[in-house]
Amino acid sequence: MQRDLDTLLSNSERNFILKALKEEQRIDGRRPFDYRKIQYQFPADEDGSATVQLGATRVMAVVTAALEAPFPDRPNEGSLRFNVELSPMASPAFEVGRPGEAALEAMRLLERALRDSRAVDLEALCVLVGQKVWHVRVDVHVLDHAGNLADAAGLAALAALMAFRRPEASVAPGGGGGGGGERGAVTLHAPDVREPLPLSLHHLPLAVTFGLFEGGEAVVLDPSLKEAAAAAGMLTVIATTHGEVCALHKPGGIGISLSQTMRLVRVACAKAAEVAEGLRAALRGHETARVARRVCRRGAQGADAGALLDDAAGAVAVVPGLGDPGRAAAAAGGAHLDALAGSSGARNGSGGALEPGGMDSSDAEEGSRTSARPGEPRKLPRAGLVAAAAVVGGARARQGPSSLPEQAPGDNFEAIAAMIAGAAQGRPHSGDALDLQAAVKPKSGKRAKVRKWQPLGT
Amino acid sequence: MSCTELAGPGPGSGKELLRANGRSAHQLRSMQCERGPLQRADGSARWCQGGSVVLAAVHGPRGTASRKEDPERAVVEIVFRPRSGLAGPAERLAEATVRRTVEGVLIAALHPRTAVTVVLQVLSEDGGLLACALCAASAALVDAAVPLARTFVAATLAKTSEGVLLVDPDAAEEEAADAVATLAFAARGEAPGDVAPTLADGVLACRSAGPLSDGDFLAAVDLGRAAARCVAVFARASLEKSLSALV
Amino acid sequence: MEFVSPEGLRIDGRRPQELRALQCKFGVLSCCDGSALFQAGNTKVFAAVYGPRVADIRGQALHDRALIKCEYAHAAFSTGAARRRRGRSRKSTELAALVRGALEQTILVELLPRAQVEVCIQVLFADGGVTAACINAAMLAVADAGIPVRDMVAACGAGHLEAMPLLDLNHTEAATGGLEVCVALHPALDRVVLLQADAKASVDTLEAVTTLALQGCKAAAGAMREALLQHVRSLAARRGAI
Amino acid sequence: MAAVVCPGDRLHPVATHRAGSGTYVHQQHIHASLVGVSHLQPPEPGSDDQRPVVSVARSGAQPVLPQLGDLVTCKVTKVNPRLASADILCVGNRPLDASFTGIIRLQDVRATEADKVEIYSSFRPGDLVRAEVVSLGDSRSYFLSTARNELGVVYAKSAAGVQMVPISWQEMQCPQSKLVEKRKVAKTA
Amino acid sequence: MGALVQDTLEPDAFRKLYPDQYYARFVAEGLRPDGRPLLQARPTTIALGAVSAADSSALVKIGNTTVMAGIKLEVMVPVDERPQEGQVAVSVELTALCSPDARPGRFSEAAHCLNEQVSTALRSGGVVNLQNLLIAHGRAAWVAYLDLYVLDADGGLYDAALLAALAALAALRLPHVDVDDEGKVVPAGASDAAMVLEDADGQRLSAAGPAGPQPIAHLRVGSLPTALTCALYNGQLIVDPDRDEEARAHALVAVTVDDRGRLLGVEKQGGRAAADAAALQSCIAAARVRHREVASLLRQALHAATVPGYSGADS
Repeated sequence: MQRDLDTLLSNSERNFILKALKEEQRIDGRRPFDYRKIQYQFPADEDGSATVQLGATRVMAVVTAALEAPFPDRPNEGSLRFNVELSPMASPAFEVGRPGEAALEAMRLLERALRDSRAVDLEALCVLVGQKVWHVRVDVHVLDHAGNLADAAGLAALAALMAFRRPEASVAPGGGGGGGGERGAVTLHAPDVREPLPLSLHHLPLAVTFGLFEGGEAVVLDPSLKEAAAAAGMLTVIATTHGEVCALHKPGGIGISLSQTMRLVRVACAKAAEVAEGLRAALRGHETARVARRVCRRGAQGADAGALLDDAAGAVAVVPGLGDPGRAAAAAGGAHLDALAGSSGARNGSGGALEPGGMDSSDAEEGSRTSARPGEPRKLPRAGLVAAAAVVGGARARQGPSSLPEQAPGDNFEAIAAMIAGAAQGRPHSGDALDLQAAVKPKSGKRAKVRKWQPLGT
Repeated sequence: MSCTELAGPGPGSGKELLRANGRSAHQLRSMQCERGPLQRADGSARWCQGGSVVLAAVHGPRGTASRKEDPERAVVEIVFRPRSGLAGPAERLAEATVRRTVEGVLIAALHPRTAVTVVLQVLSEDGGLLACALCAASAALVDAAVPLARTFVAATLAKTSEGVLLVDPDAAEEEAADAVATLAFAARGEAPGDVAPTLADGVLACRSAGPLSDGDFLAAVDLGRAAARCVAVFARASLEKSLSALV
Repeated sequence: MEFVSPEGLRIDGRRPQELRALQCKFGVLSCCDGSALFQAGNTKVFAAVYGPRVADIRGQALHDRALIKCEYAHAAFSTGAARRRRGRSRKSTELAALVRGALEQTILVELLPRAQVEVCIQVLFADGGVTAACINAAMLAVADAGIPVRDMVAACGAGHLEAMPLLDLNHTEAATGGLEVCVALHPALDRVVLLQADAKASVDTLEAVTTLALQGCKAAAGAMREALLQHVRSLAARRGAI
Repeated sequence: MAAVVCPGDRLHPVATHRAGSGTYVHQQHIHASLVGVSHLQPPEPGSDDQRPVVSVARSGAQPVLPQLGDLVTCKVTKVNPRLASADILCVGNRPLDASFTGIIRLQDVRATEADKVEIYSSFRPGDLVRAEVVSLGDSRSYFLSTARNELGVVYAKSAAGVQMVPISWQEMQCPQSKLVEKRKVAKTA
Repeated sequence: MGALVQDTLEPDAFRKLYPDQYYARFVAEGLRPDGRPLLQARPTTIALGAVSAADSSALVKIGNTTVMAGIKLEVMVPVDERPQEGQVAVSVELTALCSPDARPGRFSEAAHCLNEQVSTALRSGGVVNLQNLLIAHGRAAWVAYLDLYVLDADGGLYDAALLAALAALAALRLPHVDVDDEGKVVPAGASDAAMVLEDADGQRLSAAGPAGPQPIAHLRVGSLPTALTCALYNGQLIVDPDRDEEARAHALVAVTVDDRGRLLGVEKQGGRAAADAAALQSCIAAARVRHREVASLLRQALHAATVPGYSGADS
């Protein structure tokens, strides 16, 4: 049946995996103690979400926080909750509905790694004792399941918690309001007023999973789906970067000797440090991009908003068939969509209108990568942060159709998007609208997510 | 048409109505479509509409539990998962809307007793989520090579308190709007090699919430159709690009 | 609080041994095989019957008799008390089991091997005597569905307040926590199908209250029988069978 | 003589009457088990038992059940290499209230060259089939047969969703796409 | 009579075997199997106060479709962000009675959808001004738990559910209460010894009960949104389809309008047929006609229940 899909393996495949392993070979070309390639993605414009790709396994974690009353038994602590959903998106073997055994196991593992090991300082989440604390929730979405969910989910959750920023909250002195309301007045500061705060993490626990074969003698790190199906058992070690072990998890399967276990724990500690280093580097890249954006936003605020308005008004895309032709023509350089949607030569026609001026395609390419994966460690573009941000915006705006052929295989269609959105040469197109938003109307520049945190009790 | 007046100063005035995010009233946000990002699914697509991003995965047509199957056609199952938290009534209504829309274009009689499952995962939300989910579902169904009579595209409109119709609103605009409407249209090329798909005359799916006058609503349908046409052109171009790698 | 006035009247104006006004309606729902609405005073209960049909889950089917299933739910606003959370509580599971027990003894289950009869009960307003009302509503729906039964089953409650047996307690009377019994009876066969008593009481009291409840059952059975016959007559007249 | 009765009502002693449908016997008496109208039928003239039969009929008509030898119309729900399953919808021209499943086994599809029959080229899910009840089958389904000229598929839709027209005793054609599909076609008068 | 029974069997068999053709033939004649013309809605009744345990209740029947709405009022502390507002919490349940597929316990997709649709219509129509539910700024407000039970599901559930919700809200009466020094809610004008609305067990004394506070205020509803579901079938518009017709329809369009002529929602959840502007306009026109019928029914019902309730857009 379909539901056995993930664990189904033919005998010859199993034998092949085992035989290759005897020669220290794995079917995807790795050595026994190699991780698959780990990639991190942090969305540029939000705090608290991370996508981790471990080979083809892809997991997204989203951190959200709400300021509410604490649990009565722990009045001076916030809380940390994990929710893992194995939706059919990741694998046809997963079913909709209540979390199954696998999801519960993954959830429990995250709790052991990040909450029970006291990795996150919950007392620091207290704003007003007994009244208001931060309840932090981590939703882990498995998007693609190609083996070793435990490590990928742990890494995604950790990355999201490290990238998470919460608005600063301050308590008004005096505390007592009117009448019987003894609730203190808690003020939340918008992110553009006070820098949002990161969570304080005492250590970085990482899950390292081994697949065990042949009575525990043969071992692979980071087993793929097929290896997991062939394995006789699994062992997950949760280790910190300082060589401490937070938890061991061995769900069933064959038993292994103590000496082998200790050997694997040592390997796990070394690997955890290695992986954490990559994670830190990715976060540094994300942090730089974040600062660059903030500086850009501040800079734009200082600039003449009126001028920007005029500039932006120069080019607009008009939805065809509704606006009158005169107005569309007035849109300087804007791709008129009637032309685009016209029967023949559509791309050539509009391409002419959008021919980029003065920027070669390699620059545009870099711009596109920057925008696509801000989380990747990368060199800072050009001098100064303000300039850097401007270049990013400019490059993105300028990629016309001419940069299409060089684009990464991710099928990033921003160029066509720009064409449709009607972005013109040299002006920021709507992809940057979020930055511009702050410039044009500073008060409404908050993101939707942020708007949930409104000042309380003021 | 009335909506031209509604959209702000007339053509001669030289000043366009500008939104807080620098767009004009009839301007869509930038779109991205990544086809086949997932390995396990039979088909998948990631659709970005400005700040809203939805990942869609399609499984099937494949066998399903016998209580769900239909002896004469393939059944459609939709799973809509929010970015954080658990699925509630809003998500279930979105599931129903996407399901009926997919049922409208799927050639279901070809695969009796099977199910086509579409899983939609919100990666990031900033307005126009239903339209984004519909587009992602459409792209993923195409990627999965499920037999479809047509594809479909969708667009979102918002009517501001000043009575202006905005195309493709972001979350802040949706929040402030009097009414929001999502419209989906079936699309297909009318001739081989057609770059610009033709949209069907009628509305395939529609959901409006908030007070509107009849005129506003019909104007919104027209405007939504025009906006959806832009989306269809983009979807087609993105599809051709992804297929060109195969040829 | 005084439950029986010196004139011998209860708070809702009844005499101690008086039933509330009963009302029975049939065929109130369209998509089931039989349905009924039973009202005793304010207490209002819908029942629907699906079946007999092949058991949903083959493994549950019994080879020598029909499987009786019972679902019970009450509206969140059904009682005078604060709004209760929905969902199956222990009490509603217990009620469903009581109704199922009464029906299993009533329906000629051995005539319908491998089949399933499902009874769904929805309480809209619970003003005392809910168990009895559920059983009566279920009986009427079963009869409406044309499922063969041994006999009618009619249920009625009675209680003991202020040293006096009272028939068919309403919510206010029942909330005192005194003795309350619920009896279900096959009137033609004269067999007690169900007897349930809460709170402790002397044997004499129990006997007095139970006897009163039995009389209530017979009265209720009469009313239900009359309503059923009336229903059949009107149906038959419409079809021209009589 | 007709009277409206309620379940449990004592009708007649067993000594003088026989229990028919809608009744049961308890302690030497016939009781009604249904709400409905009771009827007395005179005994069959030649039989040994000369007691009249008392029965209670529900107000509605008696349910229709498929009997051996009945011609039924059914809708195919499932096919596999050995048999086709179908829901029986009508017996003769009377519709059934409840749904009954029937199966057409490979050997019952047609009378001639029964060993060359393939289920897949005889029926598809959704087809309406006229068939004969050949056996009450097992506890789950009736056994049906289409092994006669006038039995077989009477209505089928093509992939395009259009009703197909029979073009031979084993082929039907879609009038829209002109595609020919194989069926065990019923010969209509 | 017997002959007639015999005659009706043929069409029954036809209906069973060829349900699509059976229906198409009717529609082609401008009629429907239940005898209605295409543009006629089913008979509708509204009964208020069916359940006196609720603070307000309404039983709505549209043909066979039956929906029961009940409102229970409770006192809450307003949330920090909205200190001047109460709440209306809608929940919808498809009871086990309503159709053979419905199962109790878990919320079905249909129940969730209805919940969202009704909440959206009430919100976007501005039916309840939440500030009217305030008792004391930042300290106490009413929360109206609006529970909808679908007792019989025979098509047009949204229309019936919205009507039941609206009728219950329009008939809702709020007890006059004060907040005493300790922050407890007491009946207005009651002496200190008067019973508190919430006692220690959370048992609330019914506002309408004999011991409850006497003065009451009606919750005036801001508008009267009603909905009409139309089916598109072979290019024809079919008003208020029942369950069987809904299953057969090529597409369904639900239009919500209110008494000020505003269009509060148009919902078409996909389907095989597309709706062009003309079809949408006919649906809207049909919804307006239906609104007049239903609104007058509702006013009659409210009047009969001596509820001044809704008195026009100016309130």
